[in-house]
Order: sequence, then C-alpha cells, then structure tokens
Amino acid sequence: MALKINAREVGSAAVVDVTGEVDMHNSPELRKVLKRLVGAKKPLIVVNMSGLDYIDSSGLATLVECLQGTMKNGTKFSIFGLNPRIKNIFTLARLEQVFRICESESEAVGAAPGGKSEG
Amino acid sequence: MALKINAREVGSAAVVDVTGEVDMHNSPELRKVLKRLVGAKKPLIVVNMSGLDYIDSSGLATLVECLQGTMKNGTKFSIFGLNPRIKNIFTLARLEQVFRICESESEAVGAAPGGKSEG
Amino acid sequence: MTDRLPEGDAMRLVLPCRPDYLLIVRRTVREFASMAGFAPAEVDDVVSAVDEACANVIRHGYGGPTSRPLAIECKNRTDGLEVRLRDFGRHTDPQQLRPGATKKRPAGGLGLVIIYEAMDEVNYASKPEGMELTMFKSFGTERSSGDGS
Amino acid sequence: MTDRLPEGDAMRLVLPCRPDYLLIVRRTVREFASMAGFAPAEVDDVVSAVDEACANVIRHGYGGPTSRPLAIECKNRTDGLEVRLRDFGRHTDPQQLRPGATKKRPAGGLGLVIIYEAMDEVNYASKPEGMELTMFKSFGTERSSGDGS
Ligand SMILES: Nc1ncnc2c1ncn2[C@@H]1O[C@H](COP(=O)(O)OP(=O)(O)O)[C@@H](O)[C@H]1O
Ligand SMILES: Nc1ncnc2c1ncn2[C@@H]1O[C@H](COP(=O)(O)OP(=O)(O)O)[C@@H](O)[C@H]1O
Repeated sequence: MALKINAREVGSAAVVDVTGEVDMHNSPELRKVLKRLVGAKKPLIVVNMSGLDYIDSSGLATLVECLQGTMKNGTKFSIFGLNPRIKNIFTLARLEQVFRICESESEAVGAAPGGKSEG
Repeated sequence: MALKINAREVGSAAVVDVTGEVDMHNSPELRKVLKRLVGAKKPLIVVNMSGLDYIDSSGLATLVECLQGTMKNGTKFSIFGLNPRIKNIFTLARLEQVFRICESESEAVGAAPGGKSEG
Repeated sequence: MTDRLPEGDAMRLVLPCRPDYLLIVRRTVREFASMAGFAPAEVDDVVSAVDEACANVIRHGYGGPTSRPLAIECKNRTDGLEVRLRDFGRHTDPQQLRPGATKKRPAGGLGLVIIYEAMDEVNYASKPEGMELTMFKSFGTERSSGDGS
Repeated sequence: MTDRLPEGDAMRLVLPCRPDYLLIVRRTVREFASMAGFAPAEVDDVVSAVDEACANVIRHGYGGPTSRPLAIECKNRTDGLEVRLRDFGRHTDPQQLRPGATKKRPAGGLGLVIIYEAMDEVNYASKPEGMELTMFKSFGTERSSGDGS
C-alpha cells in the first residue's frame, strides 16, 4: 500500500496523518514533512498513525529525529492511533517508553497551547 | 484470504454466500456444498459472490457443473454480486453469457417460486 | 503510485508444486505486476494467467501435488511484462497446449482459455527435463471483449 | 484457517536489491509465515526482521540500491520457520552485526535491535562472496516484553 502523508492544522498544533506503509523506500517523504514542521517551530506536532500498516527502522528513526528536533525547540511531539501491529514494532525496537503515545487525537492535541480537539 | 462458504434459505431458494478466494486448493469445498444443494433439488440455487476476491478455472468449472445439474433437475441457478475483478475472470473464460447473472440478491431470489427478496 | 520498475528487473519465485502455495504465487505476482505499471484489470489478467498455468503444472505436469519445485520468473520489459514458468514434470507436445486442442473433462478446459485470453503471447516449450512456459503481456492494450469465441 | 505447511517445504524469492522491492518481500514473507502456522503477532515479527535485514543488505552490504540479487529463502521446520538471506555484497565481521556493536548514525542502529528481538536465532556468516544471514523463529513463543533494554 502506497504511503500517503497529509498535514493539517488543529488549533496551534500540526497534525500529520500517515497512511499505508513506511519503509526504507519512502521514509524520506515522511522525514521531509516532519523536518519542515520542526523548522517552522510548531508548538505541537502530532502524528496520526491510525492508517499506518507498517513502519520500519528508518521510519522510526525519522520519528526519533523529529522528537529530538522538538526537544531542542522546546516544543511538543505526540503520536496516536497505533494499532497492535505498529505497537508491536515499537516494542521490537524498544521505543515504547520514548514517545508520548496518546489514545486519541483529542488527547494528543489537547496538549497544545490553545489547541482544540477535533474528535 | 481463506474461503468461507455459508448456505442459507431465502423463501424456497438456497443462497450460498462465498467469501474470499476460490482456487484449485479449495474449490472442492464449494463443489461439495453446491452438489448437495443440487442433489436436494432446491427449486432455486443462488450464489452470492459479493465477498469473492478471486476465482480460478476450477471454481468456474464447479459453477458450470452446478448449472448443468440444475438444468437436468429442471430447477434454476443464478449468481449475483460480481465485482469488476470477478466479471473480468468470467470474460477471460468466455462465460459471461452462460450464467444468469443478477445485479442484486432480490433480483436473483425473485425468480424462485414463492421466493421473497431479503434486501 | 509507484513509477514503473526499471527495464530488465526480474523477480524469481520458487515454491513446492502444491495448491496451497497458489495463494502466495498470486499475491507475489500481483504486487510485481502492479509495480511494473499495469492498470488494475491488466494486473488481474496476469494474476489469473499465472495462477492457471501453475495449477496446470500441478495437475498435469506433475500429475498431482508434489514437493518438487515450480519456478516463476517475472521480468520487466519497456513494453510489458514477461513471465516464465519452469517445471520438471512430464513432457506434453506444445501443440496440444492450446484452448480446445485436447478433449476436455466435463466443465474442464477453461484454464488454457483464460491463459490465452489474458496474455498477449503464450509459448510452451519442451526442455530436456520438464516444460517451460513463456508469456508476455504488453502495457495498456485493452483486451478485445470475449464475444468472438 | 490453513493447516501448517509440510515440514521441509521451502520458498525462494530472488529480487534486485532495491528499496522499492521491499514491499514485495514483506507481502510474500507475510503470506508464507501465516501459512506456516504463526500467530498474527509472530507473523509481524518475521516480516519486520526480514524487511530490516534486506534494508541492511541494500544500505550496507551493497552500499546502496543495485540490480544485483538478494535471495530470501523461507523453510518450514516442525518447530518453526528458518529464513536465510544471501547477498553478494561486501564482507563485514559477523561479530559487528549485533545491536550496539558499531557506532550508530544519529537515531540509527534500530534495525539490528528489531531483528534480534523479533527472531529466536540470528546468525551472520561470511561467504566466499557476500554474506549469509540465517534466522529462526519457533512457533508459539511469546517474546519477552522489551523492558530490559
Ligand atoms: N502444464 C501442462 N502440462 C501438461 N499438460 C497440460 C499442461 N497444461 C495443460 N495441459 C493439458 O491441456 C488440457 C487443457 O488444460 P486446461 O485448459 O487448463 O483445462 P483442465 O486443466 O481443466 O483440463 C489439460 O487437460 C491437459 O491435458
Ligand atoms: N547486511 C549488512 N552488511 C554489512 N553491515 C551491516 C549489515 N547490517 C548491518 N550492518 C552494520 O551494522 C550497523 C547497525 O545496523 P542497524 O542496526 O540496522 O542500523 P542502521 O542501518 O540504521 O545503521 C550498520 O550501521 C552497519 O554498520
């Protein structure tokens, strides 16, 4: 399944919907989008993984880089919508404790200063 | 995707829901169900293909056998719910003209003496 | 969607010659043909042709399921996709491997009809051991509607 | 669902060593591992391990995408699934191919962590030409939760 990436604004947060499979072939696409948002110093970046079917180590590394970028910026980074398959991959890579993983978009976006939930 | 076959009664018709992929490996399962219904001299046998993702020549041959059986019985045989992929396979095998292909279950079942549509 | 695969790129899949593996064959060939650049209906054609050809090797070439190998090779060409099937089963006169050439079992004989209808070129050849089937489908040719039977 | 595949049955897949083929690798291996009799989460483990190992061959073994071949073999055993990866790229000391053995690129080094966590046995070997990776995963073993990092 092809990768689709869509960035949208929810209050002051940037929400990135990632659909399909992220692998070595297409993770540079995700990296470009996240890098741009980090550079723009968004107060909160949220990745919506509810449409994600697979992610490999290069995709995970992209998320780690984004997290590191936001920490340098003093901004926030959350992810949500991990299905069991994606959760399993985070466990394999021993990254479950590294990210702020939320249950829903409202929980993830709620952390943004002035952010309003959609769902 | 595994093959699932479910037979149910709609009025005096026997409706067989076929879900998944029919191929050389599992077409004997479909054959068994249809053969039993032909043997029971059901006035109308209807195959619901709306959940079908693939059918090979052994599955098509099974349907042709069933058609031949019902013709000997003087009973009726209809199929419905062919998605474009399945329609394409009927075309490849030059069987589009051979079967009574209906648009809906109600159309297919409507042909049964005393049969009432469900949907 | 993905761009077309580079010319000359090939995939080779070798499996025991048994019906339960046909599902893997269909999945793998479907993916390769999609990536090669075919439209969805053309991909379906390729999948059907390869599936039928493999079923025939199991049924007729080896005379039943066996753990002996069946090799499938898909190769990109600028104009389309070449598929090669190699078995190590019994010989059959390639002239017999056309739709309608042999007497059919009741309701049988559909496999070769599908293969020849789905692909643009179909060529069976005897090898020192077994048979080789080479098929080709070109990009973007609409199959003529099957009313000329 | 399907029964387990017969012991000793093997599938072999050979592809050019390029990232766009990883999707085919995942699909094909997923199907074989499901048929082999693994639970869904175990199938996911196998798919991740093979995908990561292939990505490493592209990235490090061949130093980038190439049309040279990568061969993947999956073999059923009564106790689990054996996967063998063969490349014809450069040599690396197998001792270096463990999580944390080499200095990581920033946010890199996750591939080997995943491979070793997902599979029960992982064994890299140098061949006269290229490397061979043999991995094994047994049926029905729950992976220990990854909190001991
Ligand atoms: N790979 C093959 N090896 C040997 N004989 C074959 C092969 N494929 C087809 N045949 C022959 O061609 C005939 C027609 O094949 P097909 O159209 O697939 O119908 P069916 O398999 O239902 O008989 C078969 O009955 C068989 O005699
Ligand atoms: N197939 C391989 N051939 C050669 N070197 C490899 C191979 N796989 C892994 N390596 C080495 O091991 C290191 C760690 O690999 P990995 O954990 O996958 O992380 P990354 O690829 O992000 O560096 C690599 O940087 C590389 O030096």
